[in-house]
Amino acid sequence: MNDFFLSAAGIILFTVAVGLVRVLSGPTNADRIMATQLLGTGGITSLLLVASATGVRGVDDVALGLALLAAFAAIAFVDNVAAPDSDTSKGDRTE
Amino acid sequence: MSILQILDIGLAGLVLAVAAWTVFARDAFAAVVGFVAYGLLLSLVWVRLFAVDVALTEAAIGSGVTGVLLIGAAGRLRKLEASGGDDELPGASLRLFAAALCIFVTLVLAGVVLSLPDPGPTLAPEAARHLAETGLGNPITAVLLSYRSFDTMLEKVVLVLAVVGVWSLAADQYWGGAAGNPRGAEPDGTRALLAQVLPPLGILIGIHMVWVGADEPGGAFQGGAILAAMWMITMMAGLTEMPSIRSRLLRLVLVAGPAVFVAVGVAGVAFASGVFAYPTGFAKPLILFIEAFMTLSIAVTLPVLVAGPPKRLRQQ
Amino acid sequence: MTAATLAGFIGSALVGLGLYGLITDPQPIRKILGFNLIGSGVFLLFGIVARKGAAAGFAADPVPQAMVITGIVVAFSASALAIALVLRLYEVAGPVSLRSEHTSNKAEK
Amino acid sequence: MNAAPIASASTAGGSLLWLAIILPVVGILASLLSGGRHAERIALLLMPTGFGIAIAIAIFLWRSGQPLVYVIGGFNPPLGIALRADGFSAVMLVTTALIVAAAGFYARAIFATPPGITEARAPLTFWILLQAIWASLNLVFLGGDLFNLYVAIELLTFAAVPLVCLDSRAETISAALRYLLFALCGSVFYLLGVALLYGAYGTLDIVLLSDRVSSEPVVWVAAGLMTAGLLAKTALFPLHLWLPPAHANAPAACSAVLSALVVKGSFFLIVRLWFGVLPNVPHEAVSFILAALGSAAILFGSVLALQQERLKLLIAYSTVAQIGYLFLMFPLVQGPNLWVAEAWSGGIMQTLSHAFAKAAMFLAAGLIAESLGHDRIRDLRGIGAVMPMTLFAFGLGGLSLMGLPPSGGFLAKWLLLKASIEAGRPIWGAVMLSGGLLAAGYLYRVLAPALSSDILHLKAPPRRSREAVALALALTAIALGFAPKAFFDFLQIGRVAVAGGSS
Repeated sequence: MNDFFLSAAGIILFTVAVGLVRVLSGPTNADRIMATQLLGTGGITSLLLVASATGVRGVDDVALGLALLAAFAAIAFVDNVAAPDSDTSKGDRTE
Repeated sequence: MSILQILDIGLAGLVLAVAAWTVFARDAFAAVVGFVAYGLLLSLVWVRLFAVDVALTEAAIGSGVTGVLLIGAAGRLRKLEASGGDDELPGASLRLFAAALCIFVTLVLAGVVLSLPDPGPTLAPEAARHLAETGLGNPITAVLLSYRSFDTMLEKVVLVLAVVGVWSLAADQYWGGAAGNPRGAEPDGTRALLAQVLPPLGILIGIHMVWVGADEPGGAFQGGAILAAMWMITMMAGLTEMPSIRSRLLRLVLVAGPAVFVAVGVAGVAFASGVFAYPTGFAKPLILFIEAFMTLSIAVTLPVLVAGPPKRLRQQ
Repeated sequence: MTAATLAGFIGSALVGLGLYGLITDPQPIRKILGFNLIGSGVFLLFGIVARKGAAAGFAADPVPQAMVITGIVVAFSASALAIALVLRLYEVAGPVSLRSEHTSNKAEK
Repeated sequence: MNAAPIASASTAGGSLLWLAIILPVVGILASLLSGGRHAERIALLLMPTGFGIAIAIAIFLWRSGQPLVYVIGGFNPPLGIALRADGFSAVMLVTTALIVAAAGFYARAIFATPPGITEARAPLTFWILLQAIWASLNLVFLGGDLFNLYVAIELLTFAAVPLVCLDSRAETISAALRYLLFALCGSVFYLLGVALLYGAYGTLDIVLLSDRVSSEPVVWVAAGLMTAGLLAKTALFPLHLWLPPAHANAPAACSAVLSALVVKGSFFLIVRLWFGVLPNVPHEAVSFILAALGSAAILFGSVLALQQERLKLLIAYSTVAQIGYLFLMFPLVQGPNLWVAEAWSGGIMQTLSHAFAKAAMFLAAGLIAESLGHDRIRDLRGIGAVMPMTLFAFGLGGLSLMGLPPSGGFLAKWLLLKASIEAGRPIWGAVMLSGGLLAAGYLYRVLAPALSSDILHLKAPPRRSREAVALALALTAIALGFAPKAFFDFLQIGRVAVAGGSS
């Protein structure tokens, strides 16, 4: 059973890696941020699989945390790229 | 070679590849995105080292909050530097010299690390021996909040100093104002929706992490960081705003963690065997008490640090 | 090869990679990234030290793990302060003076 | 006097050690919470108390002749953390309390919250971070655990860097950024060494480690990384690039603290590392390298100081040079030789006298810059006639830097010179003498025009009380030259005998 979990984790990680190569290279930043989302979901899956195969306790919380934080990073990204006029700092450039 | 080993080697290759990407990527923003991915992968490595508490911290702070800090900075820098063209690399000879130096450092380190005794010297038995005194089940929480609580308290002071340092970079006219961008009603519904759905869930998970941290992996840092992330999401969606840096409540929350820590620590002189000692039988409740305030302080300090110095006057 | 040995290699390589970025990259934000890479490499070395110290029923020595948690928080604070400085420098001087900062960096190194 | 240090039992007066750290920490938290003018009041109120604690530590140490120890939380090292004070720690604690208080008193005129405003940026930052520098230095001097000391040097970085750019000019922000990057890089390499030492020996307690370490590759790599990291923070040549712009452009009160104390914090840790953690590891080659770098720093820093146009930059480059002297003690404090105690005392004496002299000179330079609106050296003609007290303070500080008697600087260099001759290594003595000549040269460049009879008009005369602060510091640097023998015995308390060939 463990070998099955580990193989599954390995395959997922591999697909994530292949995806990563494709998306990290762009062309746009939206592509790149998708890479981290892909990694977020893939990472969580392989994390849970590896943890249950190697008998590490308390990993469910890491998975939960990762899931939340991947969404968080995506929102932060959208916040920065999608709102180009949100920069209020220009005002104090002159002082 | 077992499947696990293949998996480990694959993971190692992936971590190094993404790390190399953050160093060599042409575009700063792309490098930052790579860094976020790198942080996620690193937490997998930590799980493989059976360090789940660290994996949680790395995911939450090392990758999550630091990633958002860097994404924000890279985004703003890109907007500010319209012209660009200033990212020319130094000369080839310097790069060659740097590369040689770095390879040398890596090889020496790897050699030394491999020569370290295995099984190595450890304080695990010592930590286990005193665990009963603390009433805790998680030895890492015991190290952080009992055996070496002095370090942890001082590290909270580092956070406070970082806030003072970041605020000190405000323009004088905005002192007393607030950081962050004022937003009206959000036209973009996705963010608002996420900001309504995620935080209740996140707050639950954050508090859960602090609570179980006494016995299972988790604790004030990890839980606090999740709470911080949730607050930042609601700010990004325009549902909440950064308070004024002169807000008494904000400052109270910022110093509450270290202040309660110091107070309980000094009270140890009167009620226990010395400073930062806990009275027999009261260790666990006192530790949870300190952790509650620490979580609160962390949940507020991290967003304050990410938000940066005040940039506008709030009520005028 | 155990996971700990492998992590030792990764950690050492990360220190080297980060140092390279820190030395050669002219952009301050990339230098901050480099610093973070070195930091996480160092933390990984703590991690393998912890793993080699597995004893008393713990899969890893808790003391170095606690130190890494402290270190991660300190590294974050450092990044926050550094980023605030970089952004402030841009606001006050614009990218022009940062470029001269680069050239002066280059001249000195 | 080479008493074996006690590993792990709190001694009488041990409680003073944690008090010396917690007191300014409470000040930091209370200052941020209450804000505005309260920050200044809290800082100034705590300073006499902190000075009293430092003196009390020195008295306890003097009475017992043994290091003071306090075990925090009752958990003995290696699991827990111990604080320890030896002779070197105690004099550094007192020096820090005095200079921080002097800088605070001097800065009241600049960093007062303006009337009509409840809180202003620069004053609040200054008063909080001044206390933070004080807290972290006390921790540096007392910490007995290498990881605890890592937290200490990080605290010191966070306290020091924002003080450089309080005036928000592009120049100072860029200097602060460079300072921060150097300092962070330094700490991370220090931490790397800490990881290796823990991996090899399972403890980070200085006394326990000193028993366990032996001369093996992991120790050399760890010590090399830690030393390199700390050297970057101490700004020893060739890692000094960040120092002149940071120290010269900061407000004078901050420059004084940064130059007099903050760079000494990491120097203190280098001494702790080699003479506290690794006394049983022979390190003659390392000592030679450190002293050679120190010599290069003396010559290079002095020559650059000679070329500066601005007074504060000149003083900053003089710091680069004076840091070099500190490292000349390393090859002389080796083995069970007779001159070791002299070299040790000389090194500490140089640390102290430079601290007082340099603080006095930066404060004096600050007054000159405020009164004239600039600090261009060639336009200082006649300043001696209009600001005699300030110039006198500057000159007395310079006297100590040159190593002329009677001054602490003279005594320091005399002791080191004597040790270098007795050790049969006059080369280090020769470097010291030429450094003294160069110092005389760059100070002459300032003093000669300053004492000319030209008429100079001040924008505003300096406040007497602030001139008095600078003068008091300069006089302390001179007074150190009259230190009695008992003082040198005190410096030896807790010094660990260093192994190694007698050569």
